[in-house]
Amino acid sequence: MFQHVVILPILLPLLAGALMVIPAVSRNMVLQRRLGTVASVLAVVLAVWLLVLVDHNGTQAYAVGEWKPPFGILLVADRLATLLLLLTSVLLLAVQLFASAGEDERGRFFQPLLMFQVMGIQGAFLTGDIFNLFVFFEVLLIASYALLIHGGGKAKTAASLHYVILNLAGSALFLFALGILYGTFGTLNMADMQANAALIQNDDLYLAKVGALLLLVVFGLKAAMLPLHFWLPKAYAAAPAPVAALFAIMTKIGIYSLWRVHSAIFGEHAGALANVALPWLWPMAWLTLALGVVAVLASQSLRALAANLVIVSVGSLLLMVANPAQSTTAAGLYYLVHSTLATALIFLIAGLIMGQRGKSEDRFVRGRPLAHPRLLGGLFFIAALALIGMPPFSGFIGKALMLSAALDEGVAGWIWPPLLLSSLAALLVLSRAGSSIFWRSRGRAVPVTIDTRQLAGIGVLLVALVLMVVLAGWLTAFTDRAAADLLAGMQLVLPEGR
Amino acid sequence: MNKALLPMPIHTAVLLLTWLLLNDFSIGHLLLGSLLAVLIPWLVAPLSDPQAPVRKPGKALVYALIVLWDILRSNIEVAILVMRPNRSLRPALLALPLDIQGDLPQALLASTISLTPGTVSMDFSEDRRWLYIHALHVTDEQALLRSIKERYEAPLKEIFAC
Amino acid sequence: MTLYEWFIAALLVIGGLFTLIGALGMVKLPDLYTRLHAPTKATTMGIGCILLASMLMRLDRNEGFGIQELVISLFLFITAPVSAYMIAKAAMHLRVPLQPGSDPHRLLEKARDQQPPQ
Amino acid sequence: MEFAYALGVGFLTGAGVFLMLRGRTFPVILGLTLLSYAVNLFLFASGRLTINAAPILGTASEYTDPLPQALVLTAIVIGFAMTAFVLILAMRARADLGNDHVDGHLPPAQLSARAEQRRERREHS
Amino acid sequence: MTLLWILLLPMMGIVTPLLTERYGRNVCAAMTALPPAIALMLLLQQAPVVMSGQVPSLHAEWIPALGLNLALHLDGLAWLFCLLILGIGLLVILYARYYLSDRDSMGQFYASLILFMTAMLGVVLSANLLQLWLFWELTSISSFLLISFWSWRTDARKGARMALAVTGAGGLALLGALILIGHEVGSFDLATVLASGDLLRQSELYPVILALFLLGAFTKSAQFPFHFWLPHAMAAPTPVSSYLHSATMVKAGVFLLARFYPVLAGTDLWFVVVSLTGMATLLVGAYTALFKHDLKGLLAYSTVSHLGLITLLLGLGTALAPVAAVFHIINHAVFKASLFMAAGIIDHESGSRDMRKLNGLWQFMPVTATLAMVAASSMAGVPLLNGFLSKEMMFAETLEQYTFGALSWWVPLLATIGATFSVAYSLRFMHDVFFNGQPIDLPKTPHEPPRYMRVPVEILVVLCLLVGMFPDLMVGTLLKTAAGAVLQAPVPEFELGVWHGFNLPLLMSMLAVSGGVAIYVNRRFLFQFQSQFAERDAKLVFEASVQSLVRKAGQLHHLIDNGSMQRAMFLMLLLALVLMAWPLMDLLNTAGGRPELALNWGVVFCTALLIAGTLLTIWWSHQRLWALLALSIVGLVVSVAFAWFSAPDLALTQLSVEVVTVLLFLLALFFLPRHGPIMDGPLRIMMRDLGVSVLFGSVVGTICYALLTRPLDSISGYFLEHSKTGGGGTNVVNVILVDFRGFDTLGEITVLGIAALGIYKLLARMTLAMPSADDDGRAWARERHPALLALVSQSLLPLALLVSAYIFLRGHNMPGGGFIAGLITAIALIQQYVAHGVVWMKQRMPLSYEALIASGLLIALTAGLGSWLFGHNFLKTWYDYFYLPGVGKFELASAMVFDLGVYLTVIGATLLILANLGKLTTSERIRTGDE
Amino acid sequence: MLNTLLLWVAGVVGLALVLNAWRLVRGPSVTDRVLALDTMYINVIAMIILLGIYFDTSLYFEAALLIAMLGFVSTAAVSKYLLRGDIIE
Ligand code: NA
Ligand code: NA
Repeated sequence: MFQHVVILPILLPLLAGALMVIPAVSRNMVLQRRLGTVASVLAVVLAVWLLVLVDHNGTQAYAVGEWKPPFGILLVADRLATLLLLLTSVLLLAVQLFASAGEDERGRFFQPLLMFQVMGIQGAFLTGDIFNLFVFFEVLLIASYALLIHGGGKAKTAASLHYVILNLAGSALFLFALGILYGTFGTLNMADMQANAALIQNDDLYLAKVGALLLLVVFGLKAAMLPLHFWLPKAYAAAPAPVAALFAIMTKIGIYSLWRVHSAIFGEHAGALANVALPWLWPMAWLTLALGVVAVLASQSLRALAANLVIVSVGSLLLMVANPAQSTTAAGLYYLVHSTLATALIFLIAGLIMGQRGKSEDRFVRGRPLAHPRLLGGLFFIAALALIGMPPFSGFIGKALMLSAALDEGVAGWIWPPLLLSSLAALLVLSRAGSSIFWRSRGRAVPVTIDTRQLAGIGVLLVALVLMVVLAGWLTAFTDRAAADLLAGMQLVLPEGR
Repeated sequence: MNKALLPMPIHTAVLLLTWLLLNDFSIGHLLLGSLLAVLIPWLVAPLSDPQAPVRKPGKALVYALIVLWDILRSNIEVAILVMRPNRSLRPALLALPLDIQGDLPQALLASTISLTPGTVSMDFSEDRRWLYIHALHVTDEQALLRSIKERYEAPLKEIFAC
Repeated sequence: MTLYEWFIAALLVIGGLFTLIGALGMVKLPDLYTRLHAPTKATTMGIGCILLASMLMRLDRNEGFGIQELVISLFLFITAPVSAYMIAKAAMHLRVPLQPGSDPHRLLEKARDQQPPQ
Repeated sequence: MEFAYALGVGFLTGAGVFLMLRGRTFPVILGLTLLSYAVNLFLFASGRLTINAAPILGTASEYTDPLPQALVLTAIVIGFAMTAFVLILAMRARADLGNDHVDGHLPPAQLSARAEQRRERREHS
Repeated sequence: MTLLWILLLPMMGIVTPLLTERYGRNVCAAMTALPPAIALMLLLQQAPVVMSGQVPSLHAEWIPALGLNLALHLDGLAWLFCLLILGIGLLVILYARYYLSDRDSMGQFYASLILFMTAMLGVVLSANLLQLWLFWELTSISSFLLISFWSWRTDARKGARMALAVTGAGGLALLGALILIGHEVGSFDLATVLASGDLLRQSELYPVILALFLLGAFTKSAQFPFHFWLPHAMAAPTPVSSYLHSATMVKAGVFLLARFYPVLAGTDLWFVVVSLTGMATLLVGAYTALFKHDLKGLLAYSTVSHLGLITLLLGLGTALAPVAAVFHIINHAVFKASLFMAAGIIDHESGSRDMRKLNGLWQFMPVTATLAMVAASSMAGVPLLNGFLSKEMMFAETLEQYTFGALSWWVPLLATIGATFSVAYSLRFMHDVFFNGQPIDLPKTPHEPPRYMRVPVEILVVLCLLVGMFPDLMVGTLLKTAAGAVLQAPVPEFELGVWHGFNLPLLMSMLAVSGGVAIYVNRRFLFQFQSQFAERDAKLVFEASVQSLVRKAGQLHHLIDNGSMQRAMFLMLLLALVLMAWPLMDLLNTAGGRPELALNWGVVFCTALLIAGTLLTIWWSHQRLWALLALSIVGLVVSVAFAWFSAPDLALTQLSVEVVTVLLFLLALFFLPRHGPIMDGPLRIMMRDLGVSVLFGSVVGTICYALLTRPLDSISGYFLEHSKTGGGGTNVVNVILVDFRGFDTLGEITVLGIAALGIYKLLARMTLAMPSADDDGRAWARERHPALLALVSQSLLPLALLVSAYIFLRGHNMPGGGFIAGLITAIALIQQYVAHGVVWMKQRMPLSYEALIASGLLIALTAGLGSWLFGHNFLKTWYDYFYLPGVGKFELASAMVFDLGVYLTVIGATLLILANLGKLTTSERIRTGDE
Repeated sequence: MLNTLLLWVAGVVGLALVLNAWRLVRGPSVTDRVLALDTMYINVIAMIILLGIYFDTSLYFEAALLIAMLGFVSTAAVSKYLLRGDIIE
C-alpha cells in the first residue's frame, strides 16, 4: 500500500472532485465543503508524508500500469517535487477553507474545480514524462479557466478571454515542441530524454534545440516571463479572491518546469545541448524583473499590485533559473515557496478588504472605512512585510538567500540592483496602499462579518509563513538538497522491485 | 410479444441484422447482437414516437425492389440530362397533393422521390397535404405527378393501410 | 483478370463515372434547385457501385462474410433525402431564386394552383 | 509526399497564426482551430509517414509508429475541450461586454468608424 | 541566558499592553513598563561583568545555509545602548501615560513602542550581521507604526511613509553591504567580521561595501542629504519623538558606524566621506533649526545637527574621536529626550508648538521652564552641563585631525560655526518660549503638567547636571568600556574633567557662545535673509517625486502593456518564431536521409484542397458561416490524411470531434455577430501579421519536413511487441491509450469533464441578446422541428447506438474505442436535440449529464484502483481469454472498464455542453416571446 | 491491373471533390455551399472505400461509416441554423 503514496496526491483530488460532481453531492453545499476540507487536510498529510519519505529514502518512482520506463508513464517524487506538492496542498487547504465561507456558492462546481485544479498541479509536479506533463498542464489550465470566471462579471470575462486564448496558443506551441522532441529523441520519459540529449548529433541537434527553445516559450508563458506576461495582471486582478490565491502557484509551475526541463534535461549534462536556453532566458528574466518593478510602481489597486508583485517574484526566480547552480536554485526554491504563500495571503486579504470598502474596492483611493480595521490592517501589515521581504517574515530570508547566491555566482552586479529596487518599490507602493486603504476613509463603515473559515484559511497561510521562518534552517537545508538533486540531472529511476 | 421486453420489435430485428452485417457471423455475435438489439430499443424507446405499423410486409419488399430498379433506371436518364446543355433542361416546381397521411408513410414517400434521380422533395405544405417537388426536367408535369402517385404513393398507402 | 474481376472493375468505373457526373452537375447546372439533384447520383449510383465493388472484392479475397458496406448504404439511403430536403427548405426560406429573379414562394403557390387537391 | 505534407502543415500553421492575430473572437477561434489541426498533423509527423501500415497487429507486416497517434488522439480530445470552452467564452464575452473584440472593447478607430456609420444611417433614414 | 531575557522580556511585553488596555491607563502603563523594567534590572546586574571587559554572549544555529544564526552579545557598546534604550524607554512609558489622550489607543501605542524597543535592543545585542539587519529593519517598521500613530492626520501618514521609504531604502543598501561583508569574510559572525578589518579594507569590493554601508547608516541617522525625513517624523506623538529621535532610532545609524568602526574605518575614503557628511549635517541642521517656528521642528533639526556632530567625530580618525562620539551619544540622548518631553508638555498644556505664539510661558509653568532651560543649555554646550563636555572633546579632536591636509583647519572652524548656531537656536528655544512677552492666541491657558508627567524630565535633567559636573564618576567606566568595544582595541588614556584649563577648545566654546548670542540678538536680519528663499517642504517634494515616479512608471507600463491581446499574442508568436528560427540557421540540409514516399495525384488533390480550405477560412473569416464551411473542408482533409497515413483511429476521432465542433460553432454563431469587419486593423498591422504568419508557417513547415525526412529511433517497438502479449489488444494505439499511457487518458477525460463543468458555469446567468431575425432581417422560419428530420433522426438513433457499441467493443483490437464510441453516442443524442428540441428531450430523457461525467471518471478511476487489490500499481491492467461452449474464445480485459469510463465521460461532457447551450437559448426565446 | 484502375477511379473521385469544392467557393447562395460540402462528404466516403480496396484492408470502413453519419448531422444542423438560427431550441 505504501508504494502508492506517490500517486495519491493526484488520485485523491481527482476522486474528491469526481465525487463532488455527483448531483446529490454537488447540490449539497455542506457535504461538498466537508468533503473538500477532508480532502485538503488529507492532501497536506500526504504531502508531508511523501516529503519525509523522499527526504529519508531518496527519490521515489512509481510506474503507472507497471510498464517499465521509459515506455510507461513514470511518476517521480524527488525533493523538488514533494516540496512543491506540500506547498500546493497547503495552499489548497487555505483556499478551500476561505472559499467555504461563501465564495463557493456564487456559482456551481467551485469545490470540485478546486480539486481538479490541484490534481493538475500535483500531476505536473510529479510526472516524469513530458507528454504527461502536457496533459496535466491542460488539466490545471482548463480548471483555472473555469475557476477564473467563477462568480461572473465583466472583468472576469474580459480577463478570461486573454488568459484562455493566450494559453491555448501556448498549448499549441507545447505540442509543436513535443512533436519535435519526440521526433528527435524518440522518447517521452524525461530521464530517458536527458540520457539521449548528451548523445544527440548532427542535424538532430539543431532540431532538438528548436524543441527545447520552444519549451522555453511555453514555460515562460506559464511563468509570465517577459514578453509573455500580459495575461497575468488582468487575470489575477479579476479572479475571485480564493482563486487568485490559488493562482499564486500557477506561475511557479512554469518556473518548476523550467527547472525540470532546462536545468535538468537540457542542463549541464546535456552535451551539445547543455544550457541551450540560458542565453535567451537571462535577458528576459532580467527584463521581467525590471518591468515588474515598473509595474509595481504603477499599480493602482491592491490586487493589481499583488499581481505585479507576482511578476517581480517571477523575474527574481527566473534570474535564479537563468544561473543554474546549487546555491541559486536552492535560494530560488525557498523564495518560490515564500512568494507563493505571501501572494496567496495578500489575495485573500484583498478579498476581505474589497468586501468592506464598497465601491472603492481595493483601489488606492479614499473610501469607506473598514468594518474590521485592526484585524485587516494587522493582516495586511504582515502580508506587506512578507511581500516586501522585510523581517520577521520569510521574505527577507528568501531575498537574502538570492542575493547571497547571486554573489556566489558572480552575477551580483546584474541581479542585485533590480532585486533590491524591487523591494524598495514594493515598500513604497505597499505603504501607500496601506495608508490609503486603512487610513484615508470617508463615510461610515458598513457592518460586514468575517467568517471564521475565512480567518482559518488566512491562518493556514500565516502559520505556514511563520513556520518558514522558524524552520528556515531545516527548510534551507532541504532546498539545498533538492537543488543538488535537480542539478545532478534526472536518473531513470526504476521503481523498487519492478 | 412482450411490449415491455421488446418495445420496438422491428428495430430489434433491424439491429440484429445490422450487427451481423457489421461483424462476421458467429454464435458469439449472435448472442451479443441479440443482447444489443434488445437493450438499445429498450434505452431509446422513450425517444421514439409511435408510427403507423406496416400492415403488408410482403408488399413492402416489392416496393423496395421497385424503388431500387427505378433508381438504377432513372440514374442513367438523369446522367444524360446533366451532360446535355443547360438550356435543354426544363426544370419545374411541382406540388403533389398527398393522399397518404402519417409521418412515416409521408416520409417514405418523400425519401423515395428524392432517391430516385430527377426529382427532389423540397418541402411539405404547412397542412401536410402537399408535397413540393423539384424536377430536373419535366415535359409533362401532370404525367410525372400521376406516375409518382401511382408508382409510389399507392403502394405505400397499401402497405401502411392509411 | 477473371470475369469476376472485370465485373468489379466495371462497377468501379461506373461508380467513378457517376460520382464525376454528379460533380459536373454541381458545377454546370444553373441554380441551386437543379444542383440539388446532383448528390443523388453520387450517393446512389456512385457510392453504391463502389461499395458493391468493395464487398465483392472482400468476398473474392475470402475474408468471410464481410458485407459491412451495406450498412453505409443503408445510412446514406436514409439520410440523403433528408439532407436534400433540409437544404431545399433552407433555400426556400432564404428565397434562393429558382429562375433568375424569381421568388420561390410565389412559385410554390403557382404550383398548387395548377393542381387543386383531388 | 513528405514535402506535400510539410507544405500543408506550414500552410495551416501560417493561417492559424494569422487568424489568431485578429481582433475579433470568432476569427481567433477559427485560427486556434486551424492551428490545432496543424499541431496535430505536426505531432503525428513526429512518428514519420508510412502508408498502409496501420498499427493494428495482424493487418500488415510492418507497422507505423503508434505512439504519436496516441498522443495526437489525446491532443485532439483536449483541443476539442479547449475549443468548446473558448467558443462559449467568446459568447459570454459578447453577452457581457457587448462586442466581440478580444479586448472586450472596440479600439478607438473602429469605434469612431462605427459611430460614423450610425450617423450616416440616421441621415439616410 | 540573561542576555536572551533582556531581549525576550520586552518582546513578550509587546502583547501585554494590548491585553491590559481594558483595565485602565495606570494598569496598562504599569504592565507595559514591567517587562522592560525587569530587563533593565537584568542589564544592570550584568554591569560588573561587562565593565570588567567580559562579553557575555549566546549562540544558536538557525539558518546555517544563509549564515544567519541567533547570536547575541553584550559588550560595552551594547550595554550602553541597552541602558539608553531601556532607561529612556521606561521614562517615555511613564511620560506617555499622561501625554496620550483618552481617544488614543494606549494599548496600540505601547505595543508599537515596545516592539520598537525590542527591535532596537536586537540591533545593539546582535552578534550576527544578518540578525542585526533583521532587527534593523524592524526598527524601521515599528517606527513607521509609531510615527503614523495619529493615522487620521495627513502629515502623520506622509511623514511615516517618508521615514519608512528613506530608512527602508537605506536598510536594503545595508543588507547589500552586510552580505558583501559576509561574503568577503566568509562569515556573518560579528566577532569574526570585526577581526577581519584588514581583509575588508584591502578587498576590491571595499568601496562598494562602504558606499552601501554608509547609505544604510546615513539614512537611518538622518545625515545630509538624507536628513529630510526626520523633521517630518515629528508628526508622531511627542513621546515617540523623545524616544526615537533622541536615544534610539536615529542613534542606530551612528551605532552602526561605531560598530563597524574597526573594520571599515581606517581608510581615507572613510574619513573623507564620513567627516564631510557629518560636518555638512552638523551645519545644515544647526542653521535650519534656528529658523523653525515649530518647537519640535527646531528640536528635530537640532537632532540632525547633533547626529552630524557624532558622525563627524567618527570620521575624524583621531585617537580619541570615537570616545568623544560615544560620549556625545550619551549626552545627546539625555538632553534631547528631556527637551522633547518638555516640548511635549508645552504642547500638551498650551495647545500649540508655534514659537511665534508661545511667549512668556515662564509665568505659567516655571518648573517646566527651568527644566527645559537647563536641558537647552546643555544642548547649547554651556559649562557644567553634559553637553558642554562632549562638545569640548569634539573641538579638541577637530584640532587633532589631519584628514584634509593643509585645509584641515577648516574642520575646527566649521565646527565652531555649527556650535555657534547651536547656541543660537538653543537660546531661541529658551527665550522665545519662556520669555519674550505674552502668549498670543493659545488654544489653552498654559499651566504645569500633572506631577508624574514631569518626573521623566526631572530625572533626565538631573542626569545632565550630574554628568556635567561629575563626568568621570558618572560615566567614566562606561565610556571606557563602550569605547573599547567600538575600537576593539585598548582605549587610549583620556581624562573626563570639567575643567581643562584655558585652551583652544575652550576658546572655541566661548566664541560659539558669544557668537550664538550675537546671532540670536540680531536674528531679524537673518530671518529676513532666509525668508527670500522659498522654503521647500521636504514632504511635498518627496510626495511629488513619488507621485511623478508612479506616473512615469504608469506611462512606461502602459507603453509596454496597453491591454491589447493582439499585441500580447504577436509578441508571443514572434518570440516563438525567433527561437525556432535561430537554431534552424545552423541546419545545413533541410532534407535528411530517410527515403521519401512517392507523390500521387490523390495526395496532390488533397493538399490542394487543404490549402484552398485554409485560405478560404481566412478569406471568409468575416463571413463567418462560410468560413465554418471552409473549415469543415480542412477538417475533412485532415481526417483523410490520417486515414491515408495509416492512422484509422485518428481519422475516426478527428471526424467525430469535427462534427461536434461544427455544431458548437453553429450554436455560438447564433449569438456572435455573423459578420465581422474585413479589415480589423490598419493595413500596416495586417501586413505585419501576414509577414509573421508566413514566416511562422514556413519555419514550422521546414521543421516538419526536416523531421519527416530523418530516420527515427524510438521507443515504439516496445509497444508493438507488448501490445498483444502485455495489453491484450491488437490495436496498439488503443492499447497505448488505455494501458501503456492510460494515465494520459485519465487526464484527458478529466480535461473534458472540467471543460463541461466550466462551460456550464459560463452559461449560467448568461443573458444574451437573442437575434429575432437573420442577417438580412428576415424572420426565422416558422417550423421549429421539421417532421421529416425528426422522424429520420429518431429512427437513426438505435442504429447509431449500435454502431457506437460496435466501435466501443472492438476498439481494443480494431480502430475504435471508448472515446469515439462516446462521441458517436453523444452526436446521435445531439441529433435528437436538433430534431426535437430541448424540452422534448428533457421530458423523455431526464438524464443528469453531470452524473454521467462523475460516473465516467469514477469508473475509470476504479478501473485503475482495482489493481491495488491485487497488489499492483495503479492502472495495471488485466486480461484473459475465456471459452464458452458454442461461443468460442473471447477476451475480457480490465481496460474495457477503463474505456467504459472514458465512454461515459465523453457522453456526459459533450451533452452537458451542448444541451445546456440549447437550454439557454430556449428559455430566452420563450421569455422574449419572439415567436 | 485492378490497382491501376483503382488509382484512376480515385483520381476521378478526387476530381469530383475538386469540382464540388469549386462550387463551394463559388456559391452563390449559402445553400449552394452547404450542398457542395454535403456532396464532398459523400465523395470522401467513396475515396476512403477505394483506399480500403487499394490497401486490401477493412480498417477504413468505420471511417466511411462515420462520415456517412456525421455528414448528415452537420448538413442538418447547418440547414437548421439557416432556418431557425438556433440549432438546438
Ligand atoms: Na431524386
Ligand atoms: Na515666542
